[in-house]
Amino acid sequence: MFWIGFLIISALNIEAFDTPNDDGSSITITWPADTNLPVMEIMRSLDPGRGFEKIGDVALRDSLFQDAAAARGKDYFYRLRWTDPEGEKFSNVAGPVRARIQLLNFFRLRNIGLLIAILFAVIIFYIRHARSGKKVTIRRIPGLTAVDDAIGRATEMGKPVLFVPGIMDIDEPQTIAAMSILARVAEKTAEYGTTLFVPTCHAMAMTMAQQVVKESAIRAGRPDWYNIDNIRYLTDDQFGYVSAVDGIMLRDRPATNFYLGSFYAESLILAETGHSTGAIQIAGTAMSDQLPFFVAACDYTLLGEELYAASAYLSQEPVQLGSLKGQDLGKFLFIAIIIFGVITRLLGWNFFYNLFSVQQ
Amino acid sequence: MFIQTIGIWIGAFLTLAIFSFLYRDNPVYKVAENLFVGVSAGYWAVVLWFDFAWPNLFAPLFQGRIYYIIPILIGILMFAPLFPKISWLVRIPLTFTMGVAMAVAITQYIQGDIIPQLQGTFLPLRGVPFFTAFSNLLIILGVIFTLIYFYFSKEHKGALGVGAKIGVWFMMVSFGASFGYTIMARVSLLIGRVYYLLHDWLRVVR
Amino acid sequence: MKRTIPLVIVFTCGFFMLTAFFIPVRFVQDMSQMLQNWYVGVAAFFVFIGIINLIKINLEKIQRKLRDWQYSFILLGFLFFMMFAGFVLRGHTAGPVFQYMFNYFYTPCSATMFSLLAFFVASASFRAFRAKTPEATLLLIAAVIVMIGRIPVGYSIWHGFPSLVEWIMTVPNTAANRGIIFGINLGLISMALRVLLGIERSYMGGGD
Amino acid sequence: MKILDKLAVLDRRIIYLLVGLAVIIPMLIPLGLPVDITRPVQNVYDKIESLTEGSIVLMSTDYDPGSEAELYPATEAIIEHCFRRNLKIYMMGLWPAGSALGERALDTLARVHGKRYGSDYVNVGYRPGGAVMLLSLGRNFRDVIRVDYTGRPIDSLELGRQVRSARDITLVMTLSAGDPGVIHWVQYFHARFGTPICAATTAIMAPRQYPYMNSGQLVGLLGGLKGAAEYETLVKRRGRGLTGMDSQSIVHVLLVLFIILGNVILINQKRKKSAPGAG
Repeated sequence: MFWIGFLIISALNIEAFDTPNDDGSSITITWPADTNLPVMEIMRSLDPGRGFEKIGDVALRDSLFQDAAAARGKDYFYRLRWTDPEGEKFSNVAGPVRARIQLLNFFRLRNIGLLIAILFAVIIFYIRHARSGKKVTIRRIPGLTAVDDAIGRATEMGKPVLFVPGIMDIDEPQTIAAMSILARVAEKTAEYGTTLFVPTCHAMAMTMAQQVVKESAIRAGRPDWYNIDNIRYLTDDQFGYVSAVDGIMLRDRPATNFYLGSFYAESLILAETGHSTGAIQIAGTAMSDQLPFFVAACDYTLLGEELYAASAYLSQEPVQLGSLKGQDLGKFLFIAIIIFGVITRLLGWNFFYNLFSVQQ
Repeated sequence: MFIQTIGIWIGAFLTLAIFSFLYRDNPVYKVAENLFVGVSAGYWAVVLWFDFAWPNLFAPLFQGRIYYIIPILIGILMFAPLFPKISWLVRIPLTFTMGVAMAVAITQYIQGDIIPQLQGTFLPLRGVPFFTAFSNLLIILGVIFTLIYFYFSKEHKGALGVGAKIGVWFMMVSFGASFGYTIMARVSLLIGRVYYLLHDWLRVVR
Repeated sequence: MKRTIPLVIVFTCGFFMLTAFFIPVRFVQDMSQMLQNWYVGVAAFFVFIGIINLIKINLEKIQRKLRDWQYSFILLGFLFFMMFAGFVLRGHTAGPVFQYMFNYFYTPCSATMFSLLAFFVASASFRAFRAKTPEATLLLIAAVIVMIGRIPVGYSIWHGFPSLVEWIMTVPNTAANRGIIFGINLGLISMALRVLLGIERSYMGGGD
Repeated sequence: MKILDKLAVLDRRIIYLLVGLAVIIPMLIPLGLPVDITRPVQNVYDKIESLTEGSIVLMSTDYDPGSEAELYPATEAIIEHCFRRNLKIYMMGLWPAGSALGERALDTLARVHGKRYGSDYVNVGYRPGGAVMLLSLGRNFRDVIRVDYTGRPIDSLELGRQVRSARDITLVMTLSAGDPGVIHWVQYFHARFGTPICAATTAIMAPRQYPYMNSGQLVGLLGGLKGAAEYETLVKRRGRGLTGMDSQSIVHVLLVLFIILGNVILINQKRKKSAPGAG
C-alpha cells in the first residue's frame, strides 16, 4: 500500500508559492502539465499532521491553481487528491508557504510603467523646450497648404465655406484637434468676409465651436462678421445629422468643405454629396475605416495622426508643437525597438522578445 | 400571431419609407426618420438607465452605500448648462470623466496595443519557409516606413522622403482592402433589407 | 475657482487611476474599480442630456413653427411612448411592448438607414472615387482586387483570387495598420497626458 | 465619346435603380455560384467539429439590428452546427440590442432540433460592463449572472448550474459588430483564461482581426455575409448567407464597373481639356 502511494507521490510533484505581484491574497500551486491527469481536488491544510480540507476542483489539462482564499501571513500546506480505478491517490505535500503582500506590481512596472515613463518624459521635455521659446519646426502637411487657397476660391466664387467637426462630442480628441483647425479656418474666412457654416452633432460641440469662431473673428479684427446662427446644433442622431448637412450642401452650395474630426459611416455620404456639388474637399480623421473613402473622394486628406499634427502646425502653439515633437521621438524609439527586436530574433536570442509579453 | 403580422407590415412600411429617400427627400421619409430618432432616443434612455446608471450608481446607493450620492451629484451637474448662472459647474462631471477615461486609456493603449503589437513585429526571418520570411520582411518594413510617414519633425526629403513614400503605398493598399470590405458590408445590409421584404413580408423568397 | 476645481479633479482622478494600475493592493484596486463604475454611470448622464436637448429643440421647433415642425410631434410622441414602455411597463429586456417596438420599429429603421449606404457607395463609386493621384490609383486597384477576390464570381474567374486577397490582408494590410495604430496611440497618449496635467483645457469649453 | 459625356451627368437615381435590381433579381432567380471556403472560416468549422458531444459553447451576441443583416445568418449557421453536434449553447451578449436577435435564432432552431431550454441551451441576455465585466465573469459566472434573459434564477436551470467559471466553457464564439466585442474577448478573456476564441465579425472589422489570427489569439473568423455563406456551405444549410451571395456577386461586379467607368470618364474629360481648341 505504502509503496504505491510512494510511486504516485513521485509521479506528481506539485509546487506552491506566493503569487507574485498581487496584494498577498493568494497562493499559486503548480505541477507539470500532463494530458492524462484526471480531474483532481486541491486540498489545503495549516498542519499536515491534522489532515487536509478540500478547497477546490482542478479541471482537466490544468497545471495551475490559485488559492485566492489564503489568509495573509499564515503558513499553508497543499496537495492534490484524485481517484482512479486503483482508488484514492495523492500528490506530494507542498509547503509551508505564506501569502505576502506586494505594494507594487513589478512586472507591470517593468514592461508598461517603463514605457509610460519614457514617453511622458520625452513629451513633457519637448513641451517645456517649445514653451521656452525654442523654435520647433514641422514638415509642411500637403492638405494644410491647400486650406488658404480653398478658402480664397470660395471667396472669389462668393460662396460659403462648410466645416464639419466630426460627429463625436468634445470628449473625443479628434474633435478637439478639429476645433484648433477651425480656429484658423474661421480667422481666414473672417478676414475675407466669407460665410462659414459649422453644423455640429452635439450641443457641447456647438458651444465650443461658437467660442472658437467668435475668438477667431475678434483676432481677425472682424467681430461684426461673427454670426451665431451659422454655428448650429442639428441633432445627435447620426443619419439625421448627415442628411441635414447634405441639405446645407445642396441648398447653400458651399465651394469648400472641411470634414475634420472623427467620422463613421457618414464620411462616404458627405464626401459624395460634396463632390457632386463640385466643392473642393479637405478631409482628415483618425478613423482608419473611413480614411479610404476620404482619400478616394476628397482633394486632400489628412491621414490619421496628421490631423493632430495639422492643428499644431496651424496654431504654432508651443504645447502642441512640443508634444508632437515628443511623439516623433516616440516613433523613433519604436522603430529602433522593432529593428533591435528583429535582429535579436535573427540571432536566436529570445530575452528581448519575452520582455514584451504583457501576460505574466 | 396576428400582432406579429401587423409588426412585419409596419417594418416593411418603414423600410420602404426610408428607401423612398433615394428618390428624393419627402414627407413619408421624414415621418420614418423622425419616428426612428424618437424610438432610438427612447430606447437608449431606457437601456442606459437600466444597464448603466441604475446598476453603477443607484443600486449601490439603495443598498446602503451612501457615498454613491457623490457620483449621482456629479452626474446631475451635467444639467448645469440649463442654468446660465452655474453653468460652469458642468466642468466637474466633464473633468471627472476625462480624468478617469484618459488615465485608463493610457495604460490600455500601452498594455493592449503598443507592447503586443511591437512584439508581434519581431517576426522570424530565419528557420521559416522562404515565402513566409519574405512576407515577414515586408510586414516589418511596412510598419517602419508607415511610422516614417508619420514623422513630422523633418521635411520628407532624400532617404526620409523615399521611406515616407513607400509608407504611403503600404497604407494605400490597406485602405483599398478595407475599402473593399466596407463596401461588402454595406451591400450585405441592403441584401438583408431586400431579403426582409421578399421573405418575411412578401414571402416570394424561401 | 471656476478653473482650479476642475483641474484639481482631472489631475487627482487621472493620476490615482494611473498609479492604481501598478498597485495590486486590494483597497486601491477596489477604489479604481469603483471610480470606473462611477465613470460608466456618470457618462450615462451625457445621453440623458442629449435626450433633453432633443426634447428642447423639438419643443422650440413646434412653438416657433420652424420648418417641418409638424414632424416633431411624431418624434416626441414615439420618444415618450418608448420611455413609457420601458420605464412604466417595466423590464427593458423582456417587456413585451418594449420588445415589440424594438423588433418592428427600431430594428427595420436602423437596419434600413445603414443599408442606404449601399446605394451611396454605388453612386460614389461612379461619381466620386477617382484615380486623381498615384495614391488614389493604388488604393482603387487594391480595392477592386479585394472586391472581386472576395465574391464567388472572382473565385470562378480565377481560383487563386481568394488566396491573393488573403495575402494582401495578412501582409500589407497588417503592416500599415500597425504603423497607423502606433501613430494614433502616441497621439492619444500625449493628448491624455496634456489633459491630466491641465495643459490641454479646450474640452472644458471656452470662458474663464 | 458622346455616351461618356451623357454618363458623366447621369442621374444618381438610375444608379440606385441598377443597384436595387442587381440585388433583387439574383434573389428571385438564384445563380447558385460556387462559394470558396477561406482558411479562417474552415478553422471555425474544424474547431467546432473537434469538440466532444455535450461540451459547452459560449455564444456572445455583440451586435445590434444595424448589422443584423451581416451577423444574424452567421448566428443561425453556428447554432445549427452546435445543435447538430449536440453541443450545449450558453448565450450572452455585450450589446443591449443583441440578445433579442440571439433569442430569436435560438428559439427557431431549438424547435427544429427539439432542444430543451435550460438543459441544452440558455440565454442570459445582455451583460453591461464590457471588458471589466468579462474579467469577473471568467473568474466566477455567479458574480455577473444571477438570472437568465427572462429573469429566471440561473440556478434553476441545469446548464446554468453547470457553468461556474471559464473552465466550464470549451469555446467562445463572439458575433461582433464593434466595441465591446471580439477585441475584448481576445485581450481579456482569452489572455486571462486561455479559452479559445472564434469570431464572426462585420466585413468592416474583418481586416483588423488578421493580426490576432496570425498570433493564434483568434482561432477562426467569419468575415461578414460572405463568411456566413461559406459556413452555410460547410454545414450544408441554405440560409440567408447563400441566398444573398449571388446578389453580393452581381452588385460587386456592378460597383467595379462603376469605378472603372467613372475613371474612364475622368480620363476622357482630362483629354478634352488638354486637347487644343476644346473647352
